[in-house]
Amino acid sequence: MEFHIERAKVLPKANLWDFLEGLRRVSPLIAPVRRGGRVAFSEINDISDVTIDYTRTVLPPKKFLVPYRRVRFTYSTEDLSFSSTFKARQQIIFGIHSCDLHGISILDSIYLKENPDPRYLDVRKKTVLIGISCMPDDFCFCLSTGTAFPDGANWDLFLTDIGADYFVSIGSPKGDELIIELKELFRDIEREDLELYKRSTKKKKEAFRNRKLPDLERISQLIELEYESPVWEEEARRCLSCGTCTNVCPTCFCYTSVDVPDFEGKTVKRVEFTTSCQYPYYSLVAGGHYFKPTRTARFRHRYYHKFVGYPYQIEKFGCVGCGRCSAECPAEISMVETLRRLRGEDEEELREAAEQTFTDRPF
Amino acid sequence: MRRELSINHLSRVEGHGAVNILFENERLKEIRLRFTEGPRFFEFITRERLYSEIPKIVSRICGICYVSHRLASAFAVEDAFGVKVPKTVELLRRLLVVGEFLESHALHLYFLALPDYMGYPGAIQMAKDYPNIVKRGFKIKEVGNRIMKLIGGKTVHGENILVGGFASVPQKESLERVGNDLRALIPELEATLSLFDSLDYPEFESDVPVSVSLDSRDVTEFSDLVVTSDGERFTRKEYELFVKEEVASYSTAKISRLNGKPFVIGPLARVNLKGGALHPAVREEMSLLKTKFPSKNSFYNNVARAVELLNAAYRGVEIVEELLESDLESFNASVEPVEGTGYGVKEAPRGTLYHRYSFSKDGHCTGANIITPTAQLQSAVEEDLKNLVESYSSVSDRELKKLAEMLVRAYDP
Amino acid sequence: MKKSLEKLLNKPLPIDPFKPVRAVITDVEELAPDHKKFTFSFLDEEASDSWSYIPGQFVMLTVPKAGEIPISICSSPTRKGFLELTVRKVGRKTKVLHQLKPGDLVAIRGPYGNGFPVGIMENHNVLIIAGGLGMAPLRSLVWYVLDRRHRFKEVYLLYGTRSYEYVLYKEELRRLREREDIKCLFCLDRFETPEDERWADREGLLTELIPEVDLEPTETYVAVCGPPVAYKFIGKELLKNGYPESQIFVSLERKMECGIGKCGHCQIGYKFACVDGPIFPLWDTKNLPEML
Amino acid sequence: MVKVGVMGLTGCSGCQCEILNCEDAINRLIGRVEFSYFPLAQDSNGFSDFDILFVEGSVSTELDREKLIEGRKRAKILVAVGTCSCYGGVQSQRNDEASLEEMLRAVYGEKRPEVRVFKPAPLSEVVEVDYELPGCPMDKKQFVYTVASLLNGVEPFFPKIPVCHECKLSENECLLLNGIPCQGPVSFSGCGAPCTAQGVGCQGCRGNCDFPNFEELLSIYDRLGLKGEDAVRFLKVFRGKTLPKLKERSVDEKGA
Ligand SMILES: Cc1cc2nc3c(=O)[nH]c(=O)nc-3n(C[C@H](O)[C@H](O)[C@H](O)COP(=O)(O)OP(=O)(O)OC[C@H]3O[C@@H](n4cnc5c(N)ncnc54)[C@H](O)[C@@H]3O)c2cc1C
Ligand code: SF4
Ligand code: SF4
Ligand code: SF4
Repeated sequence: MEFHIERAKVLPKANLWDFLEGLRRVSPLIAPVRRGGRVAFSEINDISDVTIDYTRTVLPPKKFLVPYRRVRFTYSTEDLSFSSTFKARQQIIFGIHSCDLHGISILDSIYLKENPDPRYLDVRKKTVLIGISCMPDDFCFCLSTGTAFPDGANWDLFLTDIGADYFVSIGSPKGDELIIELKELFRDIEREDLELYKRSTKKKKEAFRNRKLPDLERISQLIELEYESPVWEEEARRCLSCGTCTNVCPTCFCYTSVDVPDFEGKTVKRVEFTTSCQYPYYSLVAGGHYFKPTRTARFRHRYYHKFVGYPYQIEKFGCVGCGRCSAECPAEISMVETLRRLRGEDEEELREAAEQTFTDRPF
Repeated sequence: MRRELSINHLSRVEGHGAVNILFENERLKEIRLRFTEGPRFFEFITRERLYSEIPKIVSRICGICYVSHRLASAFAVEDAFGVKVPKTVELLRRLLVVGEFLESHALHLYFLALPDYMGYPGAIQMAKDYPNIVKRGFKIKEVGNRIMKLIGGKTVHGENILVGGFASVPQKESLERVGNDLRALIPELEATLSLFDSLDYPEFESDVPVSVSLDSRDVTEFSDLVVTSDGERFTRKEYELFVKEEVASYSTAKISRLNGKPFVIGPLARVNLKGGALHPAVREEMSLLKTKFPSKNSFYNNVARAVELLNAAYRGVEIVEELLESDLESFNASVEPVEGTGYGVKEAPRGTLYHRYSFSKDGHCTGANIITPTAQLQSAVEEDLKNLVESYSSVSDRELKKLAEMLVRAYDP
Repeated sequence: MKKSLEKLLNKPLPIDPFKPVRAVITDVEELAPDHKKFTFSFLDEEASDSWSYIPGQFVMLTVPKAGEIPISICSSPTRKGFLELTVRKVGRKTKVLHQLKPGDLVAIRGPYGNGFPVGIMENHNVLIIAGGLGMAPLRSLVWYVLDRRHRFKEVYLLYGTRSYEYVLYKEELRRLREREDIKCLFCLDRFETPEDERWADREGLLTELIPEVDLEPTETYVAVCGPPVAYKFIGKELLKNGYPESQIFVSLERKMECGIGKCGHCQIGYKFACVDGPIFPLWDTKNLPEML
Repeated sequence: MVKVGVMGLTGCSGCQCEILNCEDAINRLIGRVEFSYFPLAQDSNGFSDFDILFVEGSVSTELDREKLIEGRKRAKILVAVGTCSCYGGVQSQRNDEASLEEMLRAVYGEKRPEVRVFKPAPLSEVVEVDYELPGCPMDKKQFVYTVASLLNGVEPFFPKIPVCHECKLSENECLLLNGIPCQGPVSFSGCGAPCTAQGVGCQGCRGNCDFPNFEELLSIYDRLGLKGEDAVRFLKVFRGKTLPKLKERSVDEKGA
């Protein structure tokens, strides 16, 4: 029986390094690199630095779309002419996990839907996103947030590990071009590949079995209704307000801007830097009034924004279940745990909830 | 008839010093060098602190020679607990010292001392007319700073210099870069040496009886032994038996004497005592100098400093090469507190430095003593000043003041 | 790829919404201690012509060297060719702004925010309640309504502040009071000087003026702007007097960096003060946590 | 010409050295700025009027006090540089544990120096301070930014956010999660987190960030084996009296 699908290919694992080498010939390549105990997305000079097998990076690939510190404009104080030397470059980001791809589509909505930011759009147009499948660890809860798989999102290629090969889904014309460019490395898919591909989906879901996953059904309403719940204060008591949870989050976008003049007072740089709703100054206004005065208020705000604010603004949760905020929190506060406590779930109910999340998800 | 000369605020020295010269009936009656720097109670604030906090706290004794204080205190703690550090740690520490000497000596030579000899109030003003010379000073300092930042984490008070070693070590590529920086610096340092050799120093002969230095090849090596120009040798444990401190009511720094006599430490003392052990290339360079060592003219501390700078760079290159060949994986020793006392000595840029600490069995400091170069130099400098005033009794007050300032500065107390 | 995302990514690069246009200060008036009114006109004619706004909207004003601040527009869109902002000196950037003089350049972008729902207010009574600096955005509404007086029914202005010294737009308000087509009721926190007494109708708080308003509440739209603490009490009093909560609009302030929903600072509950506000119906204040 | 002074009180001169390490800035300032007082770097230090006066070190002697008060009188803007001048410095860490007499005895025995000395105090206890640039030593970049801002008549902007911010954005592993006591979550950032990048816990040399949660941090320390007084002393080294009394704080006091 003839079996032929153009929207997917198979990359034998042995060809992966040639594939990466090929990508690097096309444009600067960004990929996960292991350094000491951590993995970080970095620009690749030597393909052998790339790590395929990682669970999560400290910072999401967001930093290559929206740098944490950026100069928006330079202006002259004499005639107040604003100029920017910004120019997006072509880049390929390889090795992005499904949650982070979903994170990027959230950023897309934020930066591009209303008052689109030309700079982000420019970067986004010139960036190729190549995802790769992964297996969850104890912090991941992407199954609850509906982001465990890269269905219909905004990526160009997605590599799924099917044993000896990668099943390569093609998500965009840009992705297709890359495949054509390097076609000698790929082969067509066969029926068995598709079977293995389907099985890999199941395998990832299986990995979440017997795990505490938060149940996100009606979570928006729940957070509103439980606004005064003592859980917030109890959890916030441990919160250090260090901002790590938001700094590592693939969907957080808050920033502060300052104008920095030079010595001569001739030119001024307008610098934007990432900030966090967990910092008191974030909500400080004239008269020393804090709109989020207590640690509890700030702590709760993050959850509120992720699960109530984002859905209102962009019709998606602002959390993709990547687990970074919990894995990196110095006080070991866990998002899953907080949500679970908020819902008042006990162990038993929780397992049931986990089963349920297999079948239906809010988004 | 009384005549009093006073310099209330010595400029271009680190810290706060003042000099008072009193004549009675045309004869020198009294000379006082005072340090008016506020006390900072280091012997007190280290108490009850955990041993691991000590280097961090005493680092703040001096922002220029902090590496020396950190290392001397780490030596003392390691001595108390019987810790042996791995070879890598030793090498990295030595490289740190290279950085420290580059920074400190360049700061002193170009920014504190040189303006005197070029006729400027300071280096910032001098930069207008001699941009290249000042730039050279900056450049040497910069390399020193880069080394200290690379290994210690910060240019000043790097927190990575710990008891037992380091929390992390630089990558080999960075070390290679340091090696290249140092090699590129050598011509600049040779130029520095010939510049300071060529300056006109006042004629002067010091009669401070004894010079003291550690018994190491040069400052980039460590030693537990102290040697003096009298041929005396003693260990770091015996330091306080030989060097006695007393409180002078007029100064916040304490005054030290060796066997009851003033003694000198610092670059000139070191080069006089151990000059023969410097790097061969430096010795060769020295043989071409106008200045001859050993020298009794304290102003030649400046030339000695330039000699040490060049030597530091040569040694630095060697250390880097050794580091590149060694295994950078073992960079700290395990430290288990035991009850006891430990001693640490080290050659700081301005002279020998001594730290002693006692610990309880859980590693809390129960007593401390720190003898700084400044304290040890005080009586020697006073002695020198007396000598200077007597040999230049005929010059004007203004000139005498100037000479006195230059002399104190030469010690960089 | 999802259709929505595809659409977003395929758009051509828009003009930079962060880029301000240049304006020159034409006049500076000291209104009260630390309060100054600045008048601007745009350098670029095109910008000047295309500039239109709704009362209650704000602009992001670049104070050269210091940074950008959100400031409500206090002039009315019915009067063209210039723009007025009233600024209180509270910190880093406003301090620098207060040193600027006529002829100095600034840069402005906007207008931003939703503004008051002037369209649906038409053919109704309008009750304007201003506290302190809240008079600034409401001045825009006052002149808008007065310049299109025939479109509105009864108009009331309630204004309260600390003392006569702090009354903004003194001369203008004095003339307003003489007009027949707007009823003015003024109060001051405490009478301390004879001037205070001469100027105000009453000593006390704005809430005490509300019962004196002689309007059919269900036929009335209310616009409120003042210090955040006042809203709770004013809101309560208005509800007590029968004004429907969907017809009461308040203007809220938050810290703001961008004005266009990108910096996050101005979040009020799930809304952004900059794009979903700064004018909110009172109903929202019940449902948006930490609104007040 | 803008007149700038750099004054050192009781400290280690580390901050003044950092100023001298700003080669680029100094070169660019020549011609715009006159250093009319900078004893560490030059002679002829007229005590004239200053547009900006930077002061390093804590107030520890009568002379310090006099110099500072005189400096304040003559300075339009007074900037405290370094942790000593902002909070008192390491020398003040045991101010609350002993009397001056005990401290003196520990160092000098029974004799006393002639100069009158005090317990080391930050500048703000003696005069009004316009801006504070803490750090041991202060950060060069912040110094340059401050000078540039002040020359332009703008106040510098330093939100007191924690060191974790800069540490995380440099993609370091969290040291607390790796068993190393770190003060990042309670310390004022701006240094670029050089210590944590090297695997050394932040030592808190820049003092407190806004509303620090010391209690939780102490319980984390406790889990890591840094217990009781040792943990408090660890926090105290640079904070001195700015470390609040820990037991009395509760979570919902303002900003807590
Ligand atoms: C929609 C909107 C409209 C506004 N309209 C006016 C107006 O018409 N007239 C007017 O004088 N002010 C108005 N403000 C407030 C004004 O933006 C702030 O006073 C100003 O940004 C303070 O800047 P600063 O640099 O001088 O103060 P900073 O030095 O930044 O801070 C001084 C104090 O002001 C607070 N502050 C900082 N940013 C804001 C902010 N965006 N809003 C409120 N407080 C802030 C700080 O937290 C601090 O307490 C408005 C604010 C918003 C959000
Ligand atoms: S909130 Fe936490 S788990 Fe969710 S996306 Fe952000 S970092 Fe990941
Ligand atoms: S408000 Fe907080 S949680 Fe939301 S995007 Fe901003 S930093 Fe992230
Ligand atoms: S990381 Fe901490 S100790 Fe290190 S410089 Fe910064 S504030 Fe100081």
